[in-house]
Amino acid sequence: MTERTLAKAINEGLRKSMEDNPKVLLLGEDIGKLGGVFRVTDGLQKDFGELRVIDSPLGEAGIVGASVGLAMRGYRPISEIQFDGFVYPAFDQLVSQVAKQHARSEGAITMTLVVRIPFGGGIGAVEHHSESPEAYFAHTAGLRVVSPSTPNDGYWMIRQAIECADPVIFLEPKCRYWEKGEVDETAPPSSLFSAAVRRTGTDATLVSYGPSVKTCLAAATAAEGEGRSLEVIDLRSISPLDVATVVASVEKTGRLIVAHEAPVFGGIGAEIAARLTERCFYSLSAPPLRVGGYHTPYPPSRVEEDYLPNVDRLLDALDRAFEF
Amino acid sequence: MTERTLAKAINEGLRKSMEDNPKVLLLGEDIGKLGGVFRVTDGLQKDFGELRVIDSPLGEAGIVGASVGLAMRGYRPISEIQFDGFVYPAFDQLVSQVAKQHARSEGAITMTLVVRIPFGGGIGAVEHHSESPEAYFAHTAGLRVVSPSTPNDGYWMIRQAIECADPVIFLEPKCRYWEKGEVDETAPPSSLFSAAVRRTGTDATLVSYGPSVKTCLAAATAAEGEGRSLEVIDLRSISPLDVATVVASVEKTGRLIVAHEAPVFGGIGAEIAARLTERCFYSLSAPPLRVGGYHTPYPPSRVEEDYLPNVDRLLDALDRAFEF
Amino acid sequence: MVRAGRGTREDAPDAQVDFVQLLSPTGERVEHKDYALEISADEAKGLYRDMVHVRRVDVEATSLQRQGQLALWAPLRGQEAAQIGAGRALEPDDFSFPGYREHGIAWCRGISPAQSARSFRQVTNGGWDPYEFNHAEPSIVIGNNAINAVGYAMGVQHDGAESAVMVCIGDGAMSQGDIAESFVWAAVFQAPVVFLLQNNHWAISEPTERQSRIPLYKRADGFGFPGVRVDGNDVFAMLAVTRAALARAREGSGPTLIEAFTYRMGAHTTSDDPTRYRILAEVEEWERKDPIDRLRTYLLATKAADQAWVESIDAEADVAARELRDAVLSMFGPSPISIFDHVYQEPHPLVDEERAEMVALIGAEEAGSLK
Amino acid sequence: MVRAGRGTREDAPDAQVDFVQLLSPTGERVEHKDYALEISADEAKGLYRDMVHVRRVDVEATSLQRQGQLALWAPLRGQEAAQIGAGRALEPDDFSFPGYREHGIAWCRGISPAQSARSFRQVTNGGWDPYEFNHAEPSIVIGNNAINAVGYAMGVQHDGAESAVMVCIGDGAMSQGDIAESFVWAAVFQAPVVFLLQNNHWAISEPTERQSRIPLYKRADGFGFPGVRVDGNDVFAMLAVTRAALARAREGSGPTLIEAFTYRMGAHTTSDDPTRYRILAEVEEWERKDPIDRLRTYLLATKAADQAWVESIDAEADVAARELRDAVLSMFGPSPISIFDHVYQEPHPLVDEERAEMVALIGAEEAGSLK
Ligand SMILES: Cc1ncc(C[n+]2csc(CCOP(=O)(O)OP(=O)(O)O)c2C)c(N)n1
Ligand SMILES: Cc1ncc(C[n+]2csc(CCOP(=O)(O)OP(=O)(O)O)c2C)c(N)n1
Ligand SMILES: [Mg+2]
Ligand SMILES: [Mg+2]
Repeated sequence: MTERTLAKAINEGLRKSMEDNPKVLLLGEDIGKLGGVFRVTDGLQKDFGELRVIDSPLGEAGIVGASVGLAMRGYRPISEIQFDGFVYPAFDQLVSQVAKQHARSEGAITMTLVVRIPFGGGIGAVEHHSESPEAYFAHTAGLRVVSPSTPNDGYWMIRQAIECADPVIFLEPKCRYWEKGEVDETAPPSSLFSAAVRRTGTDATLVSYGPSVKTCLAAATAAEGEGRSLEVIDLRSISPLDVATVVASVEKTGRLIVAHEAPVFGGIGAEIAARLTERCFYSLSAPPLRVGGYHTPYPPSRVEEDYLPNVDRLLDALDRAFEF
Repeated sequence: MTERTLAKAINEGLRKSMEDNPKVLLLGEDIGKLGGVFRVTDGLQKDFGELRVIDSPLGEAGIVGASVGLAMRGYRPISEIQFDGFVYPAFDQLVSQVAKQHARSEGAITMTLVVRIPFGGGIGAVEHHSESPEAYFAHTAGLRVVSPSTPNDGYWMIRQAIECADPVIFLEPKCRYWEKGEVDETAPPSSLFSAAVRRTGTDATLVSYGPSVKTCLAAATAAEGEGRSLEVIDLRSISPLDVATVVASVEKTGRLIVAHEAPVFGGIGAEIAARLTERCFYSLSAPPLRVGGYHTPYPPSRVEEDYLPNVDRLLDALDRAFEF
Repeated sequence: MVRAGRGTREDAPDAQVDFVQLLSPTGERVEHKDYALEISADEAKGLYRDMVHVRRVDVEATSLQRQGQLALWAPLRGQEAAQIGAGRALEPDDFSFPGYREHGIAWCRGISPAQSARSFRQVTNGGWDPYEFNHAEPSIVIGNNAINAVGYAMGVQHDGAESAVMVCIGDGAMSQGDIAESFVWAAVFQAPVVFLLQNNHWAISEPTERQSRIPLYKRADGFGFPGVRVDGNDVFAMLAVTRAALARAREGSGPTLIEAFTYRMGAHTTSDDPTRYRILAEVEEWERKDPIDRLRTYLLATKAADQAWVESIDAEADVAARELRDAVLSMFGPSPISIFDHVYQEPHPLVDEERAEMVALIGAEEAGSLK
Repeated sequence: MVRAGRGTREDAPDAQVDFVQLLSPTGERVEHKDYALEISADEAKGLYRDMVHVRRVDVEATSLQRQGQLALWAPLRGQEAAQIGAGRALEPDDFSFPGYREHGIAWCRGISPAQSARSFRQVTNGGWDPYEFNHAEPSIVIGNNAINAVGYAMGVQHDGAESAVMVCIGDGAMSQGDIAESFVWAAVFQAPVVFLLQNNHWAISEPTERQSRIPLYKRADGFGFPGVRVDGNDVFAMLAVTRAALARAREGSGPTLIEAFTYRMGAHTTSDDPTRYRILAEVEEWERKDPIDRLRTYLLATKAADQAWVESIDAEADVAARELRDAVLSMFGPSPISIFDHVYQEPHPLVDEERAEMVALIGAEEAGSLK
């Protein structure tokens, strides 16, 4: 057990996968000498060479498109999109090729690749550097979408994503890159696509993933002071969803609040709310409520605190859930 | 009042807007001499010239990106994306420029443009010609998303979309292009962003838009035979949603079924279900149910009937809603 | 605003500058300083046979579509030499990426016309196992597989394999951003890839001038690799130039853009009506440069073949056409339930749940029976 | 696989082929056959003043960022001549589209350094009214505004207006598909647009060789319009070439690509650490070609200016820097509630609902107060 930052944990997970499997290649902008703008690939080019850690031309369609070809040739390309807001030029490659090749080829081709994307806000960045595009990917059948919230998950989930035969969109909560936690290198905490109950409680369930998990835990602590016991679930996988874990919790608590940074309207919170309502209709004491970004472009970061789900907004939703 | 196909009605709406406003320009692939692959722009280049009906180079990022520049210069570009599956190369332009310029410029720039997209399946087409990408757009703040389901709406909604100061994604249900209906040219049926109750009923509410409205009406007729009275709502606007109209209906019926062709998982049906659960929690006799595409790429069209929401699937959902 | 479409006189079909031709429209062998071709009578006859077959099969597929047996067909008529010349230049180890019109190249890769027809019958969105034939499924989204091809070529390079990759693009595709990115990557990494651009003069209803003011093969220069324009109706020239480009790729000298200057004689697809946008005279002009006619003239003139052989090839092609017809008519769609089979390779709870839903709804039997 | 980065010797900074220079690194006037420039002493002094100002302000902004007053800054040091030369070539009616580093061009358009700093302080994602200055907001998504610029230029053309459009791109941007599409459209429609490519040798940590094996200005040829490489550290050459390109655009002769061959002397942004990827010797070599030094040498040598004047300009620039500092320190963010103001131009029920939610949550006063 060693304490590491999330960024470093992912770096070590990448390193381990590269050591284990020579077919693993990294590609992306500035991932070589610079080690990526967040240093997640720091040192990897030095140790694995320019043939396995490839500074790519500046073009995301190219990065993902070349990954598709490399995967077809039997490689396991792990690409980095420098920031969330720069993944959109690759959208056609993701939707039309990455997500569909396996089905199109009646199973002959596997799109064994990972697209790493630092995502989310809260770092005081300029425009296009704080986006949460997960709903776009989750709605796209053929993709898998995961997000670690702790260093231990960062280390293991990247390794599991690389091992997964299907394409994985790997969303790294950039505002948590520098937070530290224990990494247990002996065994993975669980399968890549299962949710984790981060805190048990009885009165309401908070569901989240990536950057907002910590916010939910803080809200649970605050609520405890008000005499409310909250269960906090870290989805870890956004697609597929580990619905069973959430259902079990909601059947117990009767109240559900989903939090994410992406705009609420059409966000993945809607899917969770709708699905849980269907599954837990008679257990619900209140409708599932959602806390997340507003229906606005990500705002100037001086005002991002008021845009993101924060403890106050979560507690407010909790109050509303208890008013039903 | 004249009877027209949906395709022809949209054609005439475009023509009227071009006559009324010299700033209206059309651009897209094959929209000139060919009149578009669905002939929606038939005759317009002949009558308005090559300067106003522009056959564009083959590139959707270019089509939408050039529209952005034309809009900045004060034009009202109406672009055509030839098929739904070809809009993804333009995704970055839509998300990063079209949706955000107005906010970015603190209101100085208006993105007064329309992107027309024939969408949806049911025409026995090959891959990429049957997609329903509306959830991607609806989740994108800054865009408006509408879809006509009748010729009268086709005529009026395209005109209203062109007049709207904000960018409008105009989704044309291609499987309904050749269906006929009355067009009343004297006055628009309602505002562009309001839903329409297409059939009144008391036992359950079916909500849909575009191609599935007709399917819902057929299901309502079938259900009538089984003694169930269904209300059918045509949303017309997917973003913004006319929530009030749906709420009023669900408060009356207590049951809600949402249908769309897009995959259910992460689809706009989730948003409607979640929002209505929140608004009508005590009125609901059953959880809102969703009927739509499966979590698969759009399948080979020989099997599309089983993929799309059809009357059987709607009636099955209805049965399930009555089992609660 | 729309000033395009006037000029580009260099694009006139008889311009011979930088235009590789080894067999003239009237069937005479011509020499070219950069591209020699030694070709035996048997090889030449093989090419003829290929071209006649793919044309005959193409006609059959078109008529199958007219009879409602195919959802669509994208005819290749006029482009047989471009496809057969390029296709026969490929070695078995090479890997190719086609568009939707490349039935001729598929044929060269050993894919049967029936397999080519599967996606047009919409019993699948694929058609064959790409690894069996080293030939990817077509990409219908114009241009987006070119960068996949470059990625594949980077993999070949990484393997240290001595093979090359070819990707087919059209004159319309040349305007797509993805094509440019694939050019950038191919040049920067010196990937072993050949871009086979079939300039058939039309992108549905839009003439090439709507995509470029200058000849398309020149595009490559600006990215730092060679572009060459070939008489795309001359199967010898296509074979020679493609062979050279593939050899160049295999030896590590990087990409080449080959512009096969040819013509789409038919409609864009069976859904298209070319009379709305092009004049008959143009089509007639290209009839005179027919790729099959010119090779037949050559074969007969050089006595490599006689009329009886020519007729035997037509008869063979009729058989292939009948085989296609029979195969198509007995080709069934997937079962409804099979749509869940290959969404993912690994288990996926939502897919399992929805599969079960379908079974519950329509019954296991219907869900499992072919459409 | 990664064979790039070796070659492109033509890219060596002292190659003079096809390289427009009117003022040598040592401050001597040079003639160029295609680009004459008559420039008065006052004009030259004006350019000097501009360059000194934008450099001084750039230093101030960098230090403001270091002090936590700006979220980020993208320094332009080294690129003053490229930006001021091009920026001063613009006429008021022309419209320009910048990237995030074009503070020099913004300055020429009349935008104050404080306005340029607004987005870096993140009180807005914009900065100014584009129509007031005929200068769009920067695009941070690399390359995607080039096609917007072409669309705008098509609008200019449609209006029959005699003005031109300029869009700024970088050496990295040249790899983006959107740039290629903008080249296609500009060429096909002969849009009145100038692509100002500042090749500053780096795209963050990646050298130009990672984007192209050959000089970037050659890219234009393949699309059918002229590309020209200019000494980007020579403000006279930049002025002359940009003027010529804009004039060409205005008279309907279509687009031009100008490659300003220059160097990013500083970090990519204040978040960057260039010591990780480039050697000091390279930076020092470019110091010797400093754009401001060479113009100062010229002005002093030709007696257009004396030392006292030079010092007065420095003093003026210090004032501008102080003004920037004062403005930034007193610059507040938007109110939380204002994020709902310009999502749409027309009323939108969901936005209204969420605005009300926020007010209910944090109270009207907090929601309305500046951050
Ligand atoms: C991204 C995308 N946009 C639009 C289309 C619709 N479309 C199909 S074929 C075609 C024209 C292609 O022209 P070209 O590249 O010259 O190939 P050709 O059909 O002539 O072989 C178009 C616009 C598409 N398939 N993909
Ligand atoms: C689409 C996109 N991808 C990645 C980035 C991240 N990024 C910001 S600047 C930059 C390098 C740009 O290089 P260049 O075009 O040469 O411009 P320069 O910064 O040198 O002025 C990158 C990769 C981005 N802003 N947009
Ligand atoms: Mg073509
Ligand atoms: Mg640069």
